[in-house]
Amino acid sequence: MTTTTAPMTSTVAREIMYREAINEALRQEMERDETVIIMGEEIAGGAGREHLGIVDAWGGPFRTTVGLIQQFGNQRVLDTPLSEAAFVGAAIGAASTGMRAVAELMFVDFIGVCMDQLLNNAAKMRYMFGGQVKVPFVLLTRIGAGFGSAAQHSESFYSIFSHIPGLKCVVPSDAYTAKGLLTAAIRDDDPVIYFEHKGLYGNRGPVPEEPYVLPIGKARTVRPGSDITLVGISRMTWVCTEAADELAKEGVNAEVVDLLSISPIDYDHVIESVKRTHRLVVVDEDTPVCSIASEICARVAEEAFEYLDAPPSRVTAPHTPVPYSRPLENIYLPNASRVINTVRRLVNG
Amino acid sequence: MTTTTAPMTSTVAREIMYREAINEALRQEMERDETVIIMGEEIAGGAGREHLGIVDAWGGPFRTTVGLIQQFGNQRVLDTPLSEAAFVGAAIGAASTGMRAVAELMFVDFIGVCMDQLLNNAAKMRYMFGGQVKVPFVLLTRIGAGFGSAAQHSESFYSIFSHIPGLKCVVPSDAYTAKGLLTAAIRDDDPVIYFEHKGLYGNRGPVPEEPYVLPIGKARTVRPGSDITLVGISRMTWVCTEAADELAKEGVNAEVVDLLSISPIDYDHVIESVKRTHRLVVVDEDTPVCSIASEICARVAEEAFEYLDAPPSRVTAPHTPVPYSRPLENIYLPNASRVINTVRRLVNG
Amino acid sequence: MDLDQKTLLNLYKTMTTIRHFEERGIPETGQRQMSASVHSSAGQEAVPTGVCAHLTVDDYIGSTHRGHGHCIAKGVDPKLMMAELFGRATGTNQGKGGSMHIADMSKGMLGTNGVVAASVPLAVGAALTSKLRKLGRVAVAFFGDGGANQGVLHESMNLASVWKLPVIFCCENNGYAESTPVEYGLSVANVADRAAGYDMPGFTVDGMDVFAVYEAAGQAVARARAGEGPTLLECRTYRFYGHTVFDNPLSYRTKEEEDIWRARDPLKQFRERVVPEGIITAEELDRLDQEAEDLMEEAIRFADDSPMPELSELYQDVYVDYPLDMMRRGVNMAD
Amino acid sequence: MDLDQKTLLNLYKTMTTIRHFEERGIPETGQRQMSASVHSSAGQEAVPTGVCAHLTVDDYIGSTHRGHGHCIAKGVDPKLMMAELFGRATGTNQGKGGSMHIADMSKGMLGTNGVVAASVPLAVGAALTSKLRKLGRVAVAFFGDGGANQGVLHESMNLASVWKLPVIFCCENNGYAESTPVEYGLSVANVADRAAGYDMPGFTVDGMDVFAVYEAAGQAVARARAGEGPTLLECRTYRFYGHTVFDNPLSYRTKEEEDIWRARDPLKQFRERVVPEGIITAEELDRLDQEAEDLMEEAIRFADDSPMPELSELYQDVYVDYPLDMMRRGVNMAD
Ligand SMILES: Cc1ncc(C[n+]2csc(CCOP(=O)(O)OP(=O)(O)O)c2C)c(N)n1
Ligand SMILES: Cc1ncc(C[n+]2csc(CCOP(=O)(O)OP(=O)(O)O)c2C)c(N)n1
Ligand SMILES: [Mg+2]
Ligand SMILES: [Mg+2]
Repeated sequence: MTTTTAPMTSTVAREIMYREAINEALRQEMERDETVIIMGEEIAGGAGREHLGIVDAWGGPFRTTVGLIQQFGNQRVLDTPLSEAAFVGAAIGAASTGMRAVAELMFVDFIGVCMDQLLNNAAKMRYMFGGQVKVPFVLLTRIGAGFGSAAQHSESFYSIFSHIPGLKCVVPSDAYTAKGLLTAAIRDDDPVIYFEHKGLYGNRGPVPEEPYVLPIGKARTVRPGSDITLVGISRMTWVCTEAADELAKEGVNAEVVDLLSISPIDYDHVIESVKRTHRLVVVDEDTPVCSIASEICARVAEEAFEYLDAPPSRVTAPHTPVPYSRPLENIYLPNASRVINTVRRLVNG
Repeated sequence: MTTTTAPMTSTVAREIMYREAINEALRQEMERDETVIIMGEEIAGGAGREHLGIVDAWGGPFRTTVGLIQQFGNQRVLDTPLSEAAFVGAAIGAASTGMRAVAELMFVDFIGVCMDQLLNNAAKMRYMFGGQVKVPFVLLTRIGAGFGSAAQHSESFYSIFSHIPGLKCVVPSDAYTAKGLLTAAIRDDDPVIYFEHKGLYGNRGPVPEEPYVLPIGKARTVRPGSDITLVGISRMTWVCTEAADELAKEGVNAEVVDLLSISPIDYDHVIESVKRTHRLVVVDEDTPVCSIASEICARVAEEAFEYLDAPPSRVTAPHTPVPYSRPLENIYLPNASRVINTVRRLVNG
Repeated sequence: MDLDQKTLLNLYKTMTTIRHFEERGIPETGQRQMSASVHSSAGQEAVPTGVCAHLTVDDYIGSTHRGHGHCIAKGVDPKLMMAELFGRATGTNQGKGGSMHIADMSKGMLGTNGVVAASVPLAVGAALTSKLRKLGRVAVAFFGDGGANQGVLHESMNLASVWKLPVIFCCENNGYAESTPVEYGLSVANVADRAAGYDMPGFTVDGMDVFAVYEAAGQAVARARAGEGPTLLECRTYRFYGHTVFDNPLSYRTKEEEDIWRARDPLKQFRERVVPEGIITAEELDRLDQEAEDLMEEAIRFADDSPMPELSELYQDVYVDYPLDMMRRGVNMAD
Repeated sequence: MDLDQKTLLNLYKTMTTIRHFEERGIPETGQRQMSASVHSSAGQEAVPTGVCAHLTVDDYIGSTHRGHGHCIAKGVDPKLMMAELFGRATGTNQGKGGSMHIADMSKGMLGTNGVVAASVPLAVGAALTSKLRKLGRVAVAFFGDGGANQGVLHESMNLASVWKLPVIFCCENNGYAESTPVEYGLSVANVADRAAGYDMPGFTVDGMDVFAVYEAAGQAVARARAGEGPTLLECRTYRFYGHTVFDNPLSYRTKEEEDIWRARDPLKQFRERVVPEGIITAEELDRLDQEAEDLMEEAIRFADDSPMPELSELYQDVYVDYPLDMMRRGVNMAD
């Protein structure tokens, strides 16, 4: 990556994985502030089996919360019954009475069982109550297809949360942004939905050891360019850079913007880029209708109309559920060749 | 209204209200097909009090289902406990085993308590099951601000449903379309979300007595024009015509398209209009981010880029919850003057 | 009766304040805000009164769409509530919430709530805060007989029991969810019968009798404070008016039934208990009624004299911090 | 034992088929589809077997993420299931659903389901269809001990009781929700203890003993068919392997515990019941085992020989009817 909006500290030697960066941010914030608590299904695992020497069966299905219970105990690291509406609601209630509460929804696909608590309580309490309350609540959840897990365990779906006034939403794309945005989310006084991508957990990258905050609402340019702006979201950022590498061979110099935050969206950053490149493709793993991709294309068309040399365009998943069979799932996912084809059409067309 | 995509029968003398049109469509479809059932909270009212002579306390809070229980009995017109997840899920289960099941969610704001059933069952079953099943399920629900009902009883929110692959969504704007689209929705073999607007229940208009179907996925032009295309959704269609009347006095000839269906969206119709008028404003009562308004602006920018003489633009609610106090709610709602200002800006350059 | 004079007077004062708020404030609100979203709790006063009498200002409650009584019993100022109902900037919520969202965090009042049973897990979360931070506070989650059939209640009762949280689940069973009789919607005789399924005590008490509510709530609150976990307390009560101001309750219930319950008016019953026994004089109670009446006149004046919110309030407090430009999208192009 | 030979043989045949499907099919699937989303029900065979033995092909079941056993017991062809797990066009769902969505509407199998307890109201809806259309069918809603704490289950039990629907709520309590022990997540001793809260009978039976399950399920099904309403049937069972193929169960349970339950293997117990009494010979059971083994080889061959779905299938059956152009938005610009 080339530039970031937040300064990287100079002492970055250490590389860790995305999943470890998440864990580190949680750990450091819990060390720093004793009002930070975390709850969810399986976040420690084996709950109530301390007497058998079991205190942390796996630390979350993706090991993002491993070890927290050993360090902070089962009063701050709370395994829950399989009851998302109750514990998400309880986390919101705790957040509005003095805690900084983090809750985990195992997969974003399950959001429908606890949506009301987010939509009608977390997102609206401050407003409805006339500013009386802060809701420093973070929902950690997981997105992403490509794992042979079919229609109910592969969604992205974040556009729905961006739509909801009162929520903030971030989509970290690597270990560095994972840590910095989670730190920011926990310290934020508004409810934040934090989308982890299943396909990124194993990715390694340089991450400062000390805590740091990446501001919510700031995009970053991960590859400068002059011919077209590719906006990536979460894992799609790397699909964009892959496409950009390929396009460079053809003499097309693509700029890649990593959105990082989808509520608020850093339009200053995106529009500044488009005003230079005159072309836009948004690459979004979510389905297309009323998506972040449509949102960005619409706003760029509204605000940078005079600068556009080609239609603002989208590469997204199709308007279908996620199929199980691997060959179908492969063509479901947006990929570099699809981005390249779109760019060629816009640049040559 | 000037043209419609579905022919209006010649014998339209009778005028009825939007709410009556809904009731009539339900009644006629239940007469026509004995597999049609309807369930929800309060749709008859006073449930279980037949022995006291109470069989229909009010026929729904907005009287849209009044009288159905008298005609079809309490086996086909089912009042439910206050349990949306269960009865919406049960309606989907009934629909997938041979019924045509209609369920009512009293206000769209409550969707979060039963979202999972729509998202993971209704929308995906057919696909996940490899086409084995049809889900002729209709969810009736209500949208719209302007009634002093604050943040949890005033949402529009339909963009979220348009986003979801596997659902169809319709937004009738008057009595005529209310009946035709509900008839279509009930006869449709896919799940359809039918959005009633609280502000339209009392509107009267000509409605044929016999059953008729307005095809889902077809928009209509309610006012032809040549200078700009205004796309309205539900009640916003009439905000557009109000603005168009005013604009006409200034010599601006606005075409008003009533979207009627937001999944699928009739892009042929919208794009054909924009190709003639070269300008677009979408007027949407939902909040702006990842909205139908963004979707349409994005797609028009993608497909009719060369035809556009001005940025495709949106007039929507702000990205805020709905405030209670009347003066605030008044400025929350999109209105004709906001549309007019936007049009002026676009037309004058 | 082993309650002291002061407690008794407070109980009555709370009840009559609620009654007067409902009977005076709701029609006045109707004239000004013209909204159906206002629900009277007249008839049900004994429940919030008997329960909240055991709470301090630091304890928490979560409430429902029918929450004026909960607010008043928890100590929220009726003047500020009236201003809220009138949509004024001086309201508890600066006029932005209205009847269904009245909150006063300074009083541990976590909000009335427009979604049935939706505030229940919030109260559970507040109880969690209390437990983790060792604050010694309890939380009461009020909900209705209709709310008893919502999934989130079930989950919340299980969770509170698993975590042994200091919560009282207080069901105001007023016989109806809108027009749906509880005998239809509830598959079991009493809501409290479900307590056993969560390994917590369950009681059904006469919710028209403030003494019965007071006593049962006292046990539940004591249990919660002692760290012994949650209780499910069902109070059988009745709303004297319609679901909102708009419906005619006689379309789903009978005059005879209404008369029976009206005869059990909790304020009247209170009088009949304390006056003949000479514990409190009728005059004293009359004085409290008069005070409540005066307070409502004052509240209405206060509210009417208060300004409407500034229009810029539309964009305030959506977030603590967010770009105004993004909130005004869809609006600012047009202004 | 008052079961006839044929019934007995069928019970065993179902159990051994399930066991072989899990033990053979899951590793093979892992090699091909490389997905964590496959859950073995080995150890739990007695539950679907004992329950579904009372059902006809027209009855309905709703199932869970751990649903292979339910499918096989309800008569779904293991060959087609294997093809589904391998993602083949010949699968029950044409390869588009996989293990967590296997459905066979022709067998009344309303789908395994990846969202915990989400299929419960579907089964309630199927029971409603049966009741309204007077089909005489019953529906079984399978769910786990984890699922017992989901709100939708509570709502569904209440609804089924209110409407007196022919549903059996069958909880497979295998002691764990992923790694979370039931004693932690469930606030009450038995899931069946919650039945009283919905005015329905509740039973807890030994889910490792197919005869115990068979008997209790028989009563529940009879009650449902007689129009007397729902029953909650909890079967205490155990899964022999991890939650999915990826976890190590010894990170949350002990070897001793596993051994105790392994010793209660439902297939083994069945043998120990029927062979010594001379009701069925060991050879006959061996033959059924062998048949199941052969069937799995055949199923794997069938699946491997089957084609993958056509790529155009991506857009098929999202809807009965929808413009392709809208579904291909975000894709077709690029192709
Ligand atoms: C989840 C949800 N569903 C439906 C409604 C509409 N609604 C508002 S109040 C009400 C009845 C509530 O009954 P109950 O819980 O008994 O409270 P009561 O009105 O009797 O005080 C209903 C159905 C709602 N607000 N929320
Ligand atoms: C609503 C929801 N929350 C969480 C999950 C993730 N998850 C899948 S299976 C499972 C445990 C289920 O436990 P149980 O109901 O006992 O079934 P078992 O796996 O033991 O068969 C969890 C938490 C899910 N699929 N759905
Ligand atoms: Mg009630
Ligand atoms: Mg289990």
